[in-house]
Amino acid sequence: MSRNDAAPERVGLSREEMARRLALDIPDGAYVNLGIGIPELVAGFVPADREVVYHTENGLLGMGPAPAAGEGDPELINAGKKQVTAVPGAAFFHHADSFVMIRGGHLDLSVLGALQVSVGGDLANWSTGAPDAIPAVGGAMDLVNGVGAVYVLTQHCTRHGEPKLVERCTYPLTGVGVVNRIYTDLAVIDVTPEGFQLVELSPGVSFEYVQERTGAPLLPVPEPHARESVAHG
Amino acid sequence: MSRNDAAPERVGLSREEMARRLALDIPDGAYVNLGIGIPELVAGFVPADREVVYHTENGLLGMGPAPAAGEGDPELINAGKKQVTAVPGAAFFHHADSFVMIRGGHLDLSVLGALQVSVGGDLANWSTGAPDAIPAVGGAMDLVNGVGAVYVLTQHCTRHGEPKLVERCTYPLTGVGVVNRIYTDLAVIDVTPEGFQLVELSPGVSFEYVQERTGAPLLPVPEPHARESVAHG
Amino acid sequence: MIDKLQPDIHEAVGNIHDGATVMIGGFGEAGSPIELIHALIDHGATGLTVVNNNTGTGEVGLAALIAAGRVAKMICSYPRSVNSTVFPEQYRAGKIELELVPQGTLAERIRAGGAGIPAFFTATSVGTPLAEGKEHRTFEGRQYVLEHGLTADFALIKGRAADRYGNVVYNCTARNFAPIMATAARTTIVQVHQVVEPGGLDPECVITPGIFVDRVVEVAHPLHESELVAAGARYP
Amino acid sequence: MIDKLQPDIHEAVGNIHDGATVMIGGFGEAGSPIELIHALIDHGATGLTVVNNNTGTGEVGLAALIAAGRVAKMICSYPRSVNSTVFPEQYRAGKIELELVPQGTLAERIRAGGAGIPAFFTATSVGTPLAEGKEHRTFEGRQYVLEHGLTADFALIKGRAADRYGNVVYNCTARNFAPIMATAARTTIVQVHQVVEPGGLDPECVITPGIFVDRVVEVAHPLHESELVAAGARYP
Repeated sequence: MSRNDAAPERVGLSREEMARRLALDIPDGAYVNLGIGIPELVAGFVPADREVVYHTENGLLGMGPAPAAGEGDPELINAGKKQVTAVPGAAFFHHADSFVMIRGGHLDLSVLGALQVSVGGDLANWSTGAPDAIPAVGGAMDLVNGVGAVYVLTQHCTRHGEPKLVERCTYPLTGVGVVNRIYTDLAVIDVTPEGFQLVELSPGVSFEYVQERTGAPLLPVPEPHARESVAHG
Repeated sequence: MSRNDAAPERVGLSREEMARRLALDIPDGAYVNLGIGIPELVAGFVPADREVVYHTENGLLGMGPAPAAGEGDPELINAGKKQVTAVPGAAFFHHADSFVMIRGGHLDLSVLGALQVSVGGDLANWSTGAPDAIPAVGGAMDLVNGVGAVYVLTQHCTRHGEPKLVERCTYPLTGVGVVNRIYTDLAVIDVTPEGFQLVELSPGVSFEYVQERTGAPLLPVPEPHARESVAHG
Repeated sequence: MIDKLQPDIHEAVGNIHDGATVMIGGFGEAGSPIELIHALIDHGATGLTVVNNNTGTGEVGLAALIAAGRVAKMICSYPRSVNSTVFPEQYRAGKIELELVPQGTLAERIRAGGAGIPAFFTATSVGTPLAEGKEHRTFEGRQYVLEHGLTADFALIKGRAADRYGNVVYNCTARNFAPIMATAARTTIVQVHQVVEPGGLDPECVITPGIFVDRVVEVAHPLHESELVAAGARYP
Repeated sequence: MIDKLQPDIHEAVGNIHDGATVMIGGFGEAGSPIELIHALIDHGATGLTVVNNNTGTGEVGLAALIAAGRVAKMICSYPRSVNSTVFPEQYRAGKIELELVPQGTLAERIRAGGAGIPAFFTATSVGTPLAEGKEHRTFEGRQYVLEHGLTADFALIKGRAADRYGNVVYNCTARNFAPIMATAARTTIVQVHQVVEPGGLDPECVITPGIFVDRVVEVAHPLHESELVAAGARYP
């Protein structure tokens, strides 16, 4: 997990390391929905002594990993439309029942990607608002309003180096005041009433480095450093 | 079915004959909910060449007759809390799904008892409004507002000889303008925009006899008598 | 590891607090979690608001809970039936409050509570005393009333079998309100005839997925309310 | 006798009229009733409003229906995905209308439509562009928007097995929208891998009771959309 000093162009965590870092904070027994993209990687890094139940909004609780080659069923897929498996103790259900779990507040944790997160916890992750874009929202608006805790897992900056953590989202919103915590390649940051609260810096990353790449003030980790492993919901 | 002249105190149909008369009007393939009381008898009289699917709101579609003695399951009951059976092709479901069938207009016919039916099709069948009565409504208000057609099956008059078919219900209502047809011991009567439309007199019963016992004007059967066997919904 | 099995039925209901709202499954005796109710009587919580379609029969199960003076309010659709005397007596004596709800509206309010839906419109009860004081609105020429979602602190329900995740299947018409109550309560406690290993329930046939269940108690040979009532039994 | 089996798939969709609203089951290819959709293309009905979570892939199934110019409007939550080019092209060219609905709201609107509920409140989409112009209301300090039930003239869905009553069971995540669409459509047409005798489906495990189904077509070996797309297939 330590930064590779021989490759100075890579500061902070890799995608896999980001997923691993977030996975450490998922408590035993949690019911979790993992979004498409980097969040999908998280399941592979949850410590083996914890049992976590994965929900996929297209109708499965107890989702397991991808099937062995040639053993998949095109009708057993996840929300990203990739083939998956069902663990012993799984259950299938229809879409309205699936969103009862989401909207009704029964899931503990939703992990999602982001285009932007505001200092107030607003999330924008479904549209850049570009006039020729095909708008597509999926279940993100339901997840952020229904699930106990919303963790964002994202690169700290866009490909063009612009901050994704901002004072105010400029892209169309997915939800207002819904994000609890942000895991990036550079840091772990809580959304608090006081603003972006730094929880932890990635190895080899300085406070100033992260602040420079963050579009709003970052509150330093209070001393003595009391890292919380928050289990919401 | 003919009136027994040796017993002049009995005018019109018996309870069983009333149920049999209504059963004749249930078309092949209908989905039917039978209320508690005389309506429960109807299933026994549907002609053998018709297949009717019975719904009971406590979670069974494809309800069959009472079990043989000693073969019942206290957890397989109808809405009247009597033991029943499930026919091949039956399905069990929970209460919210059961009332999706009712409220969503999926059932063809609801057969209910009545305290009063008004000329406008209002039904009162759950409370006399007596101050010491325990109010109990069950599923009647859902049935009358949701099911395709509502047939009332009732004695024409109360035990005290008062008409149950009235200008205006004086008891608390179950639903407004919901009754399509009324089957009594004396007659079959449609609720129409013009008022109570006589469809058929029971054998040996005269128009005047029924009119005297009806609290609103009765429109005579039009000539030539074109009896409809209405299948609503 | 996830293990919702609770060997001690008294511990299973041990944190039900005075004044709690408790949904209790069952339509008549079918699905009534009679052993859980008796454990709740032993536990002693009082001032309860109970949601059930009925009010119990004889002096066992729900009727015994009411007879013990533990229920301040009933929310139900049909509070009287054959062999039901406890509730009527307390109601006439002004000792218990009643919120009468049409059966389908009751079911839908519970489902809404579990689904995060605070309110919905239904045509049921329009024009009747049960719609009085409620917001009315016309959609496409038809009148509807606004009804609110119903949630609870606890649900006590009965299933046929469950696994340690809390997945539950039911028996015939004993299913009735249990699956929706499991979704609407903060803490759902289920008694089942049989506990099975994970994988012992077909995932295509699980009716209540484990996410809605908190505690599972095995009661291999539950009592039958109608038999107890016929025998004149009384709890405790 | 009740017999909803329809041996001819073209007759099964033969009364779908121009301008009809058609709900089509499936989440991606899982549960997509591809043979029914192809029969609908053959049938020729046009000006359709289609409700589906997505907009199809390649040029088979739903994408082929859109490519054939038969769809005037899509109601969906996620109209783009890998291998989805037909809808985006028509949308950018202004040839097809889009009503974008959050996935859970779409599911709940369909369920409400089938349940006789004209409208309900949900927190989903509050504060976003998708809530603009919608009625807002606060319940217990939280904001919600009013959403309306969704019904259809027809539903085309896919199951694993069915009997002549129209009872249906599904396969894994192919279940998705099918059970609720079956409730929300005036006429529901289901294709299944296998028709079984009455009693061949466990009544405890029937997912869609026959009351919601009008026609059953057996398609023993349905095509797989992803395989067709990989092979570059195009319908017709």
